[in-house]
Amino acid sequence: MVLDSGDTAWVLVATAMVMLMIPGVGLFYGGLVRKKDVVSMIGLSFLALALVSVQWVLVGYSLSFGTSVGGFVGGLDFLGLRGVGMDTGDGTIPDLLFMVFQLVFAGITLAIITSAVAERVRIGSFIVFGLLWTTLVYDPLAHWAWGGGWAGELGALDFAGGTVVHISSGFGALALALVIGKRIGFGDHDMEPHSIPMTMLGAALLWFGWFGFNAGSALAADGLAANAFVVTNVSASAGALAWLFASWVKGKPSALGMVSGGIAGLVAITPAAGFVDAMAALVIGAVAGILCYMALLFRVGKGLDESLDAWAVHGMGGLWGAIATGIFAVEAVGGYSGLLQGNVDQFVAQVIGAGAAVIYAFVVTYILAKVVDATMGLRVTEDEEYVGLDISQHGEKAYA
Amino acid sequence: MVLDSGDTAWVLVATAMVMLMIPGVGLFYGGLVRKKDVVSMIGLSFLALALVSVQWVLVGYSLSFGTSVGGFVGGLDFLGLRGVGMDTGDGTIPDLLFMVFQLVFAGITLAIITSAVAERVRIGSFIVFGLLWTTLVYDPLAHWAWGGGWAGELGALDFAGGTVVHISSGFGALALALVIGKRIGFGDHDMEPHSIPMTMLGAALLWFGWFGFNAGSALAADGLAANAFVVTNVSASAGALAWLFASWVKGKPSALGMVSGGIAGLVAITPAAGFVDAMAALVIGAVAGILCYMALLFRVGKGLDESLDAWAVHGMGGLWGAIATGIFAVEAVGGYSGLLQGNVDQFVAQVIGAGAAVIYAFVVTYILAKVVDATMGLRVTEDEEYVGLDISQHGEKAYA
Amino acid sequence: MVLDSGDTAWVLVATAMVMLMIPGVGLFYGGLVRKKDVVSMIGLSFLALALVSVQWVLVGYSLSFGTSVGGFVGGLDFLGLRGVGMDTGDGTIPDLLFMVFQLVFAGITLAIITSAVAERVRIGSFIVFGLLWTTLVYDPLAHWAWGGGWAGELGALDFAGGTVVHISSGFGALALALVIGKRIGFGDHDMEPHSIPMTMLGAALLWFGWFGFNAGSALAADGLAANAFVVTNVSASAGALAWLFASWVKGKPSALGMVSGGIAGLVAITPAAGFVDAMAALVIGAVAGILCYMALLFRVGKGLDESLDAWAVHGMGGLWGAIATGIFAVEAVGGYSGLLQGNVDQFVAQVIGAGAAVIYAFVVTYILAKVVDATMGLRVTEDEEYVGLDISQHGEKAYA
Amino acid sequence: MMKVEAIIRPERLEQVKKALEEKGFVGMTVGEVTGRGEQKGIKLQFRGRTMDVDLLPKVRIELIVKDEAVDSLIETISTAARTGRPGDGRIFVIPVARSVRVRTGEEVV
Amino acid sequence: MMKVEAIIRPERLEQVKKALEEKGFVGMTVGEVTGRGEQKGIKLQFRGRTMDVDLLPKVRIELIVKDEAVDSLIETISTAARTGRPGDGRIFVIPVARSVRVRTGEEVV
Amino acid sequence: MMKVEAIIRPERLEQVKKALEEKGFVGMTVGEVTGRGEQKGIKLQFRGRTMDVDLLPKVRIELIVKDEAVDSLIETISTAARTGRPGDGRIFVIPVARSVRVRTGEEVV
Ligand SMILES: Nc1ncnc2c1ncn2[C@@H]1O[C@H](COP(=O)(O)OP(=O)(O)O)[C@@H](O)[C@H]1O
Ligand SMILES: Nc1ncnc2c1ncn2[C@@H]1O[C@H](COP(=O)(O)OP(=O)(O)O)[C@@H](O)[C@H]1O
Ligand SMILES: Nc1ncnc2c1ncn2[C@@H]1O[C@H](COP(=O)(O)OP(=O)(O)O)[C@@H](O)[C@H]1O
Repeated sequence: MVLDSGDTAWVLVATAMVMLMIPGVGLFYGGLVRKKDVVSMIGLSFLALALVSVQWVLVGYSLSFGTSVGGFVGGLDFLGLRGVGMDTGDGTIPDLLFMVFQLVFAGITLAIITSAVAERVRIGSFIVFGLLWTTLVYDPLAHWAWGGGWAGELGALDFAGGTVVHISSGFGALALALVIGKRIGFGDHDMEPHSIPMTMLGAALLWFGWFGFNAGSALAADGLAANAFVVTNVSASAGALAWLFASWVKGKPSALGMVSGGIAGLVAITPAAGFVDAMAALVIGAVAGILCYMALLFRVGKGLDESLDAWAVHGMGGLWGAIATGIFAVEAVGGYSGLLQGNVDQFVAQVIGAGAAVIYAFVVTYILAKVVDATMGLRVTEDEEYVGLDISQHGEKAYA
Repeated sequence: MVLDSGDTAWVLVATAMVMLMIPGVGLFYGGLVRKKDVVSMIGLSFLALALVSVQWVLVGYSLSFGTSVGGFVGGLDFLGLRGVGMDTGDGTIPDLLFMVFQLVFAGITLAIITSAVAERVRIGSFIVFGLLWTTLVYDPLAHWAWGGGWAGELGALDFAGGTVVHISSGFGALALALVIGKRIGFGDHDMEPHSIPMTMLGAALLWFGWFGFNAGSALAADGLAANAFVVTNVSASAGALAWLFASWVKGKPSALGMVSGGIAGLVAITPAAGFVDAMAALVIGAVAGILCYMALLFRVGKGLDESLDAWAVHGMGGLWGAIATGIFAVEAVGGYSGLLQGNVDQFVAQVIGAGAAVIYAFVVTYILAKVVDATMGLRVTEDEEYVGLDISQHGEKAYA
Repeated sequence: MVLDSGDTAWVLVATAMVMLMIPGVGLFYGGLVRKKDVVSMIGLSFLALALVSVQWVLVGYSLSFGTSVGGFVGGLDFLGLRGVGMDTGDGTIPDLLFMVFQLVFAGITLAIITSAVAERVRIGSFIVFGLLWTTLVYDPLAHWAWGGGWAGELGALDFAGGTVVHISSGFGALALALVIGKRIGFGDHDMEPHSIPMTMLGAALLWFGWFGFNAGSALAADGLAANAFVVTNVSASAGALAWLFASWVKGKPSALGMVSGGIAGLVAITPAAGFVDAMAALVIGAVAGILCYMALLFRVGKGLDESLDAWAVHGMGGLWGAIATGIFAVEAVGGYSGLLQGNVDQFVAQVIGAGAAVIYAFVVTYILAKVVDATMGLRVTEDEEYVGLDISQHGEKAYA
Repeated sequence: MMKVEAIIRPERLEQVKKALEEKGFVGMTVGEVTGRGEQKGIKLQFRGRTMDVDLLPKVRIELIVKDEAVDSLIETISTAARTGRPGDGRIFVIPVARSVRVRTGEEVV
Repeated sequence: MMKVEAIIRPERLEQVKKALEEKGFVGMTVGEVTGRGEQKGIKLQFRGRTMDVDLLPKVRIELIVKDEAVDSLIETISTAARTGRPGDGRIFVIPVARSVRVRTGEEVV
Repeated sequence: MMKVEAIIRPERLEQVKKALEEKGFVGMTVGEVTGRGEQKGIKLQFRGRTMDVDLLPKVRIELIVKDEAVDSLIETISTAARTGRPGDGRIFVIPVARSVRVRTGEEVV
């Protein structure tokens, strides 16, 4: 097809916006950890960006979007970006642009999962784990949903990555946290966020970037993008208010809860953004805010140190979003009907797609983490952890 | 009309950029308050975003842009976004996109007004006040200027919200500050900004987002948008330098003054951005920098605790901008002539439009604030204020 | 030509993104200085933006893009933006937009050079120096490469400013540092970064904005922009990983090194972004990461206080990028061949263009700095430096 | 020689400094601390519950002075720092055996 | 009257505060410091090299108490702050000559 | 037993630490403070006016040592911390009644 400069302009920007979300995750997480680990935490997000950027142009894009091998993974057609050029394929934007738009999604997914290893991971092991994970977990999942894989064929909808990005990283984080184990002192003494303003700044960048994430996934500057944009903002807002009020009921209205709820709303609307309308987004976001808050309380109650709640927010939010897509999809928006319009099939497809991703992400991540742990050791020594990763891993001090 | 993908791309981005300004306001303000209130301050900006997002899609958009009821307020045609869809109306961008572009303007306006209640507002009361305010002050004012209301009919120009956004929030803040009263210890002991870098970061995000604010208001990616972009940057720069030098004359060149002057320049050019050229913008910005600085000194001299100077910067800057539009408008840019081109009518229309907004915003805000204060109490207790809103309202500590 | 709304949309956004890089530089640098100088450091970046914005619309644009005077500098045709309007000239975007896109480049260049005077410059002298520098160094260099000057005529390629922006500011910083001299205590006691997270935030904004910088330089939303976007990200990532590993070899993997390497990769790809492909970008970025790291070690070894490494990263990275363009350019991307495709001429042109810029920037900056130093004094007094510029220059304290 | 340590409200630091200067007490060392007194800080009422906010921010001022200056010093500080409400702080006096000026190496007060 | 200064691990502050409260020690002043003991902090092994991380974060708690309370106070703090590993901290006892409550100006303990 | 408190320039901390180590003084507690001496900090000339910048950043080092070590300690610190210009700081010596190691509960120096 012929290149559309407006669509291209929008996807260029959207890609940059999603890229900015990656350090946004780093800042969000970085504010939540202790002062002695913040450089490490933000550093992991940059590392995720850099590692995946290289992996993606070499092999990742091909594994995700190459000719399908049995619906499970892409072939090696695009290795080293062979054949991925400046001209448009069957879209209205250059192939290279589609490639890099997908790249930043892969990058942020790896950044999200660092929640599970906060304040205790060896950087060398993270590099190895990260490369394995993006190759063996992310790339296949992207292929399933978007690259011609079985889930897309089945009709499971994932507009902007509820399954591919959020379920994968969220349930991956759960597995990873189980393998690496709790931080020393977890449950015993306070591990208060060292800078809530930093986390709020991260949330601001995430909210901003998410418009590129969701509305960019229309791959065009059109009405569908506008719809995605609107429902993204509505769901985020509903999520923010819902978590705020839920925390209020239990005690005081938490500002951290409010921004977390915003993220929860953003996560949940991700798979649905091209299929539902604004009133549905209000419900999806509000439910996400409450659900993810409950998941967080559950996680804490279980004494599980999935430290920065990638599971509670991204995993559970993504799962809810995938299912909600099957409930609230309306023909008028994206051409698909959900349960409320009487289409049980769509609902079932969503459950299958999401369920498979949950299982695949959890199991494969668990195995990878075990392998890396057994061979290199995922975790720093007790002394290194006590001193903090900034000094022990990087030889740096965040604040002088 | 048919959708233009370039225009749509630009307005999509512009909307995201304006959204980013909302936490940008939070960071700007957050740096200026004491350490004990920064979570509250940034939180209020997120709260403004979330509350207005929900209010706007439910009723606000309709009250602003529905069929005019006597030129004063919009009808209920678009309640719950009924009839607001993915297709373009009489523009070149989807209706939904226009709607959400307007939404973020409403959001930031409420965020700006939080200046007046910094470090002392009860969060519950702010929620109620905020919903009332955006509904009863912002929505009518938006209707007056842009929604088919009397001010637009009269010919008063407001390209991007000098009146609707800045006069309304600035003079609203003045009224609100009078009702809520001074912070304990105001005028007695220092209340130094706890983090000037945070304020500068906020200013950076504001300056960046303002290009979306002003150039986005062209609702197209065209020459007018380019003009708006250029004059926005010129005015901001002139304002920054003017305030810097003005503070220098009185003592030392203030970096905080420089960024405040930048904001003053941005505010002042807002109503004029589609009507004046770059050389006029130099004057508009420079005058804004000095005028707003003088307003600030006046405010401090009067012992008035409109804490973070929404009045001095947004109120007075917006007022000057509205009038300046009537002076400097040139036919060649936006099709309207101002005083300098001999058009007294335009000048008069500007004064009437701005004056009405000043009065309406001040009076109605004052009444709303009084009502909320009388019923719920706008203000926390003395002990809560002393301890700080972060702990007393949110149970959170900004920095560990 | 007729205006293309997609191209216009993209360049509007790209311009805003580059503008955001300017405080991004301020934050990057601000995190690296001591607590007592951070307001000054971020302030200098805002000052660079404001000063250049005014200078550019008055004279700078004309000196750069006016009718060539002997290939050395532009004529005064566009003084005060005379004749620079909302319509497109021979491009697809409004003239005013091209003008302001170029403006932000000039702005960031002056911001980069502040590295050399960190923690010791008098603000008044910086204002004078900055105006002279942008007029007498930046404007001619921009003219040489892009405005019809001799370097462009010669065939030296500089896609987005490797020479104009980075060599000029980097080697200018070197000269400036030699004139202003070391900070008190340099080499004697530690001058640790006061906030690495702030620097990382700055790096995030730079990486984000650089997409506007490089892909925006296509001046269109097309395949070339997409290519520039992709290679920008690849080179940054390769640079980040290369510096990370290089620092690891010497001790511990430095997170600061990783983000510095990202910047090095971004710098190096800048001149090449429209001429090379992604695999070449991997090499360009990786070499840049290592080269700039070595340059930094060399600089420190020499006891040279070019404080924040504009020379090592921008100067040397830009030089490498200019040469690399001559090596790796491929016909298929931008229509030019480099050494690897057997085109020695291109390589030679690159060396001449870059070499001339190195010499011009260094020499003229040195002279300007000497002149300002001799007349006004570039540097604050010893006591002022000891107390810190925030208090002594601005009367402000960064953190309360 | 005595070290007089005063824990005061941060918002009173300026007044205290000024009062000290007027009395000729110039040298001092100041640090940020948090603290609570017998009331255990401030009690906030919150939807029927009470929440203690202890460890409120305080400023510690330390001055080394001759023994005979102690009374005047205590008087000066406590007057300037007093608001009359809980949390005003404490002043402690601690004997100092020796005091040396680094610049010269000599014993001083 | 004595000033009891305890330098403890930051992560033990809550326990220590609780233990003190139970014993009726309410007033206290707390500050952030860094420190090292005889082991010179923590030694990290790093690719064959050893790196000392000295000056680890600590919390200083100070309480002014009557002489007779000192023993109980030391006992309480050291029990609550103890992990048994290097870095647990020190408690110092320093004689206090006078103590004044700013709010009232009176001498107190 | 004595507590030796030195208020020094932050930029001298490394030198002082090194000098102390060489003399075998390892255990120490360090904190950030601000302070001013008799010159009332630094006077900046500013367009004909003079501006006092008082309360400049300082570092406080505290060491508990045996009485007999005090002289050597003072000597060591003041040599390493000295620049010869105003603001070099002070060293105070305060008697300590008891010192307890938390890890073991035993009395130590
Ligand atoms: N016994 C004590 N030991 C150490 N510090 C104390 C003691 N009592 C009070 N303080 C310090 O003095 C500050 C103010 O306490 P104070 O004015 O006594 O409070 P209150 O008015 O509640 O008695 C406290 O925050 C604490 O820092
Ligand atoms: N001689 C000393 N003087 C001052 N402070 C000390 C001294 N010894 C220890 N400290 C303080 O006590 C803290 C803990 O030290 P300690 O528990 O003695 O460590 P270790 O277990 O290594 O002996 C140190 O970080 C330091 O702040
Ligand atoms: N009388 C004092 N009491 C407490 N601290 C003091 C006293 N005099 C000086 N100091 C501390 O010592 C630091 C350096 O002071 P000093 O070197 O005496 O300055 P100067 O050289 O101006 O006399 C001060 O910043 C302050 O922290």
